Amino acid sequence: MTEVLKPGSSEPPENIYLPHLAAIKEIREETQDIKTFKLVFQDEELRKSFTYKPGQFIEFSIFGVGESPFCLASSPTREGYIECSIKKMGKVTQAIHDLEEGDIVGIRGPYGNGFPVEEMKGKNLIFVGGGIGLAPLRSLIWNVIDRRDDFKDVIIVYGSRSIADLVYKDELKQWQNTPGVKLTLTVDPGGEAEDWKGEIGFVPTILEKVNPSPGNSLVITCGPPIMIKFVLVTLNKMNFSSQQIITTLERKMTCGLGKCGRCNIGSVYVCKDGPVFTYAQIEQFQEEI
Amino acid sequence: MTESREPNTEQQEEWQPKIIGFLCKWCSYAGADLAGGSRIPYPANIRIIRVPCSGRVNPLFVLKCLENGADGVLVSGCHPGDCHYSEGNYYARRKFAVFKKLLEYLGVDPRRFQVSWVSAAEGEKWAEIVKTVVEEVRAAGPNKQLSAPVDKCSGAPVKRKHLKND
Amino acid sequence: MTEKIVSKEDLKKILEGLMKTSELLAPGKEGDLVLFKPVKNPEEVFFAYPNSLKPVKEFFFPPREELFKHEIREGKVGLSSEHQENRKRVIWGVRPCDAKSLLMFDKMFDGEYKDSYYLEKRAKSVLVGLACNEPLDSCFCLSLNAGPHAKEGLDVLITDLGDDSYLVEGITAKGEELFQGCGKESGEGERTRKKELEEAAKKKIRKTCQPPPDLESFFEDPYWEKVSRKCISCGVCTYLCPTCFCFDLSYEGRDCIRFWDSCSFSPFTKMTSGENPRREKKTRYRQRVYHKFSYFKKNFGEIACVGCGRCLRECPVKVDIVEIVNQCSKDKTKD
Amino acid sequence: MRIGVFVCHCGTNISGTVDVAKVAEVARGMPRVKFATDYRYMCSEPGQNLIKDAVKKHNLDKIVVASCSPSLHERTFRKCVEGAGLNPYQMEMANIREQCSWVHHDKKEGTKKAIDLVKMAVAKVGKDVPLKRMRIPVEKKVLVIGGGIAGIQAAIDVSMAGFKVVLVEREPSVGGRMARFDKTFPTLDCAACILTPKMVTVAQNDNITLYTYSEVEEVSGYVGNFEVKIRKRARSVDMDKCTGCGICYGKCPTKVPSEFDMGLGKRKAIYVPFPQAVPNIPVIDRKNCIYFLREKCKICQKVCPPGAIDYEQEDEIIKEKFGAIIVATGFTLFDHSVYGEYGYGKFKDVVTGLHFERMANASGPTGGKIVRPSDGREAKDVVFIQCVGSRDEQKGLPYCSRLCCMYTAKQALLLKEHNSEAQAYVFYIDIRAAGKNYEEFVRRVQEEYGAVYLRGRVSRIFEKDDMLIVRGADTLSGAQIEIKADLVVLASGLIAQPDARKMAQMLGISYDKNNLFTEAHPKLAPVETVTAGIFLTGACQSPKDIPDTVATASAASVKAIGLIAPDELTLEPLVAKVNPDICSGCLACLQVCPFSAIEKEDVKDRLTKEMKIVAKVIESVCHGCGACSATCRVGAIDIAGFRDEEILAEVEAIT
Amino acid sequence: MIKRLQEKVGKLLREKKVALVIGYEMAGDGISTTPCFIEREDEVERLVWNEHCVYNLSRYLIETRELASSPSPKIGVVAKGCDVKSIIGLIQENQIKRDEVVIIGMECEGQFDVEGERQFKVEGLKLKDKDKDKDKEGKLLEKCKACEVHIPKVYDLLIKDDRNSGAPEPQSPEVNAYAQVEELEGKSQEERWQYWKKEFARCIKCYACRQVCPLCFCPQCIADQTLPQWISPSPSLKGNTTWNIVRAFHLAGRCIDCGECERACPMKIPLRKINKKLGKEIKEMFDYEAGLDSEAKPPLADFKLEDPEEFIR
Repeated sequence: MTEVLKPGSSEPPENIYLPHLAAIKEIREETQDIKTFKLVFQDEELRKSFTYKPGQFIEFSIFGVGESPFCLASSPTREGYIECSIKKMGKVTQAIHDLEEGDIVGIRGPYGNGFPVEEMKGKNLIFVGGGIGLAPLRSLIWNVIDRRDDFKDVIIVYGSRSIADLVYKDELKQWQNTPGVKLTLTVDPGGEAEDWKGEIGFVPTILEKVNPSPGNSLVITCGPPIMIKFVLVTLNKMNFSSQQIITTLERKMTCGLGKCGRCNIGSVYVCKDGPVFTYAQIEQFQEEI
Repeated sequence: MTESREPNTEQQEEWQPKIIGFLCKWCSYAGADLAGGSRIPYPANIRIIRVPCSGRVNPLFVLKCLENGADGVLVSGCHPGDCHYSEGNYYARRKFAVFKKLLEYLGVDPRRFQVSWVSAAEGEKWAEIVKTVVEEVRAAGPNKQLSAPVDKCSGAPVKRKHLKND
Repeated sequence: MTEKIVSKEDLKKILEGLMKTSELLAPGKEGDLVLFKPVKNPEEVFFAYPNSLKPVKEFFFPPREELFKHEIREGKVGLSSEHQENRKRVIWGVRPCDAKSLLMFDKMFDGEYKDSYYLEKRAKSVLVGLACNEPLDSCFCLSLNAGPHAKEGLDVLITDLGDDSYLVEGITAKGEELFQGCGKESGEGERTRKKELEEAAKKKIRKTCQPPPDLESFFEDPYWEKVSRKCISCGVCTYLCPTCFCFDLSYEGRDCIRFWDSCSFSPFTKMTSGENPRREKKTRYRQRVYHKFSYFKKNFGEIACVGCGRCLRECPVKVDIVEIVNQCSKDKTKD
Repeated sequence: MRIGVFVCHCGTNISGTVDVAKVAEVARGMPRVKFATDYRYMCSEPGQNLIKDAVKKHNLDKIVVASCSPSLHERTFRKCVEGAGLNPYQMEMANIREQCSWVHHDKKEGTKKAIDLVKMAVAKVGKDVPLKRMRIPVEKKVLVIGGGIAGIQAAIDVSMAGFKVVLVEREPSVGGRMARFDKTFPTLDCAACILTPKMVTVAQNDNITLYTYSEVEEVSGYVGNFEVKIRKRARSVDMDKCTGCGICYGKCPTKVPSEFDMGLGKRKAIYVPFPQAVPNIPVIDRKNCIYFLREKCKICQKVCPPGAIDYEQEDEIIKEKFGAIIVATGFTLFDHSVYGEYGYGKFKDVVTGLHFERMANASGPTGGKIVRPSDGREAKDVVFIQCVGSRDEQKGLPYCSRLCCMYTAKQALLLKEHNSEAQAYVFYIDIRAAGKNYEEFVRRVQEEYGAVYLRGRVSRIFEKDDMLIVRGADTLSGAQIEIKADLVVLASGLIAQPDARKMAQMLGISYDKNNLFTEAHPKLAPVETVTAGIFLTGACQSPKDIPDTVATASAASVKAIGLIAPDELTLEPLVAKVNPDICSGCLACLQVCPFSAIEKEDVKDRLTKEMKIVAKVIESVCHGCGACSATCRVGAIDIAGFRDEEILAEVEAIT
Repeated sequence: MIKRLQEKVGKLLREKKVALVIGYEMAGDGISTTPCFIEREDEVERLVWNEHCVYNLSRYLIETRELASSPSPKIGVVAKGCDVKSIIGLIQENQIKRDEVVIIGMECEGQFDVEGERQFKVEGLKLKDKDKDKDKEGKLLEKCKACEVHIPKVYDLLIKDDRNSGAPEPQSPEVNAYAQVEELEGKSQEERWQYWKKEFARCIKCYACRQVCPLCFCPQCIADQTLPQWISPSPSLKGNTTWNIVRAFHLAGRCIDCGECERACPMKIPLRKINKKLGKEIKEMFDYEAGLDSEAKPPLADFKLEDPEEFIR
């Protein structure tokens, strides 16, 4: 017969739903509808102890409005703050966009598995991003650049609808100037301007043009589902195996704890077991992604 | 973000009915302006929300007011035939006729939801209506019906513990 | 483990005593409905019910629960959370199927992330079971490792022996404590009587749930489209299910609350972008079936169903999940 | 989001009752408010500059002005914030004067309320989204439907302003009812004398295109951009070739009753309705023409010198775009055959006022003689009966036709002028002579022309010895009266054209229960309709005499000119917007829209990719009243500037 | 009757007049029925008709809309007189087209309350002889007692009751359809509030009332919207009351009184009593009844100059 579980009797256990308070230190406007928020925890202890992996996410809480999950766009190698890039879409994101520097928000996390950074060591890394999908990649890219010696060649293919829709414009330049990093930018046809020096065309097409080699490489891709779909086709053509392709999945992740029951794909909970999966894992899923 | 109320020093004061008015901008709002321009005093319990037409007022607005704790709601528009949009108030009249019957049937005090026609020339009438509505809502007392606090699952007493505070 | 015989009078006295020392919840009638509610008068405790309309999960995982409050003043934020008083809570008259379901809840709410709200309530509660002598046509607990007299998850089990006497079987110390100092030793006759009742009850359960072993391979079958057709996507089955635990979080004014949600609802998985991986009804229905009979089993080692039959009884359009699960294996062999 | 709050003292108008400094101070603590101040006169130039400076200095993006009623200064402050580089629709006013300081005397109470009002405005402005005024191109052309005096006047007025006009008339000639009249009250000018020059102007003005014998068949589009289909019916006469010599109808063997002469005279199968017709080009009445009936005759073709007769001609459909439409479709007469007491329309010598006009007209069928249609004998004793159909809710019309009193008086006068032996008797209920010189005219008719006015109703008319016996009561003397009359003239009421309802539905304008077209506002918009860009003139809206008709024609013209004069229409952006993702397609909104600004649209659902019906707002037609929004159960339709979210934010701010 | 129903449906399918027929089949308990979807002629034997065919199947018409536009265009639906009213409502509000539906009208003498079994043992309620059994009146659903549409007003095929062949249409008994409403109207305002408060407190927000309602077809219910949040999603007395008011109001002038909401409610909230009240008021005030005319303007999207306004100051 089973005994009833006993929680710690004197102190109530940690409240997993209670967010940590964080102040907005800086807001950068990336595009018309994307802003990057730099957040610093109110609690000094936490500021030091908060660690995370690229690819993990947090639950961002606007008190009285709601809570939404966002991937961490900053690199754990840069300590003392975290960053999220947020696109204005619905109720919560709209409220986030209305925030000002100095405002206090709630943060729960980090949640999810994150990218397998250790496994990436000693490998060529190919980043393929579209639109706001660059945010989780950015976390990893800085991580890689900050520990440049641990990794081999880095290729980044990033595209958006138009020049105005490219995020992290200043950082793109920095990456470009980093040795061993090859950055290719592209915009959809019609999204260019006269002085545009990058490519024109959809990301999968440009990826094919860049033509990275599959040998000792990993591809990390993130972007709109339609882009991912065609990127996979292209990679397949270039003989990348599905184990070599890593992506992040999007689901409605309300609790982030694997409890609320909605982000599962089969028996896998995207918030807990993901959001990072290799394409080989995804192929095993029965539900369509 | 939900801002907390100002320190509740007023709590000791006598309860004052809180009334929200939805006024069409062509007739009733202008009527209220006229009352102002004519310096006709009326009780300060009403807060006016300006809408294009009484036909704009979704009955759910009324419900939201009452749910949020307003003690009374007044919707006011142009007299029949005077609507700036020619028909808006007729639709409003039907909606509110039904909605009022519904609230009454559910046992909501009918004094809490009132409708009036006030033209741009009826400053006096506006002031009179506010007076009457305020008095009626005062008589009805604080709205404890639709705004009743949520019920707890079990009646166990609670103690509050502050966890985080800056 | 002790066994006792107590009389109806004894029970009443025990209830009276519990009312004073604990928060006592027991089934009572509300119109035609049988619902658990706080006991104000032992007379109101209702014994002759097949099962309550709602399972007891609501006392551990309330339909609506305030998690914390926030307060903003001059740009500063304060958070506070309420904790219920650690007063003992006795839930009286829990059917064995419902008790078993709580063990599944334990798995969900414990683990890597411990849900203090649930666990606290769980720790302070004592479950007094009432054995099922008259199971319903729609009950099918036997096929799911449970039974009308099963003790799993309970602290104590009472069996109505039919002659105004009850057999009380202590299961945990917490349970036995409640009946300390009352009743008398049970005799062989009474134990036999109880066995007979149990066997008789088991015989009455004719419905069985036999999920096919190859449920996984059924996932893409057009079967799901067909069987989900009449489902109206309401939340009745999930809300009344003792093993369904899906929830949503939201702010209501200054409160952050958690409340029941249902995988039957289309907005359940709808993202802000409008994308919805389970927009089609068939995918939602399939999720419910697979979660219970496949995913939960995969993750926690057992089927997330206790056979209480509420979903069959209360479904507004009589969708029969048992039939659907059983049939899907037959269909497979047929094709 | 950075909100600025500006609290106005309005001299002491506000600050007398409201502690404005306190209001500003509390405002500073409201969510997202980054700046708040108070000033003596916010609407003054220094006040406005204060706002502009603060916007710059504090990087504000949304503004709340707490001052007077928005009815007074909303425009001022919108302009001010626009000048500061902000979107003018992200400014909200808190009315702390009319709604607060002027009506409450207690300063504490006033201040508290003012704070609440500011709180509401701050909450609303927080939800405001930037809006853009809409600009739509305008077709610089006006369609006038109906070529009576109303349409003629309107066409002339618009053309005089230099704009193109198309005038559509369904009869073969313009002129309408007025062309049938003899003289006009109260001045007794000859109708033809004052109308004919206008008709000629219409025909000769380069800016006016005249389509007679034509009808408007379809109207689509919206203000500034109406698309109209006009059916130009086959005249069977080539208008370019015809010289108007008139030989054709001189030789035509077929005679039928003349509509223009109310059947009192005859016309040919090929005809011009009256000598002064414009255009003076005949038309073949195919229903009566021997050629069209039996494929014989062809006399007109044979005699026509320029060879203009074209039997093969077909109806022509003309499609044109217009910026505005003036509706001048006029009226028709009430059919008195419902009245048994007047002989159900069976007595030949009981005629309407319009028959009388034709007889009195020197160029009319009787050559100006007032005769009895039954035997052609000159009428001596004539009874006029007023209010035939008018003001009779049972059998007739609820309203007063307004001009019958006057034309009856005029006809009584004309009778005497045509035949000094004659005697006019007028049965009336009230005399309504409320125009300039009208009352004097009626009196003159009685006093100088000896018309006998009898107050009362006629109870029966019957024939006796080839005379009509009119039996009635004089309610003033109480006496029963019987008059032996040669002729009875009924002052029939004016009613809507038989196809008025169809016309209104085609145009998307509203009409009342009498099928008269409804003006947008009875006082403030008497010639506008609820449909933007469509205007009314003349009796299609309500019975009008000639002066009133001409006045409304000019009024409608000015409205139309004002609309099409600019190259683009600038429309307030405060209009409805549909979210097609959640619209259920029930189209209740379409049914409540007073302006027909909502149409049904078939779209592919963004997510399910299935076809579905949704509502669509024609923004340039929408007035932003919000009836649709309040009717929509899904909340799929919202009004910019008064969105649900904005209104609820105001509610939440104070509850 | 069942035989003829099956034959007619079989014929419709055989002749490809319909792609699908929505009807009733026996449920697993052997007493109640459950909705079924027949696509092949050989499945028609599943179709049944008895006194437990309470479901309003027109609810499924919207979901099958997609099918209706495919080549074999029509959907057949077995419909009682009351169900036909909601079909009319759906046509009126552009949800379906009349020519896409084949209405298989059933003559219906009223439906029984099978739900009486709930909570307690299934016993006693067996399908009794079709003959008039004594306690029929007692088991008749409340809504059926004042039924005026034993024979549907609109149909493509009509299946008449065998027993009544040739007999005149059954007369509605003299029942006051509004008796329950009037009883509540007679109570004091406070009593009414206490009554509803208790009822609404039980609501668990399962939305069965909405999901089962044939006229709740909004693609995204207002209760599921967050911008703005009209109705709090969690079950609390406040949110429950709001939800129930909104639900009732959104059905004002549209509810055809099939009573499905109340039947589906697991917590047995007397929802029909609210809908009925609004139906009564709308009939009295605007002389309108829902579900009679698919061309009519819905009463809340319409007005008359002389509409009542005594309540307006």
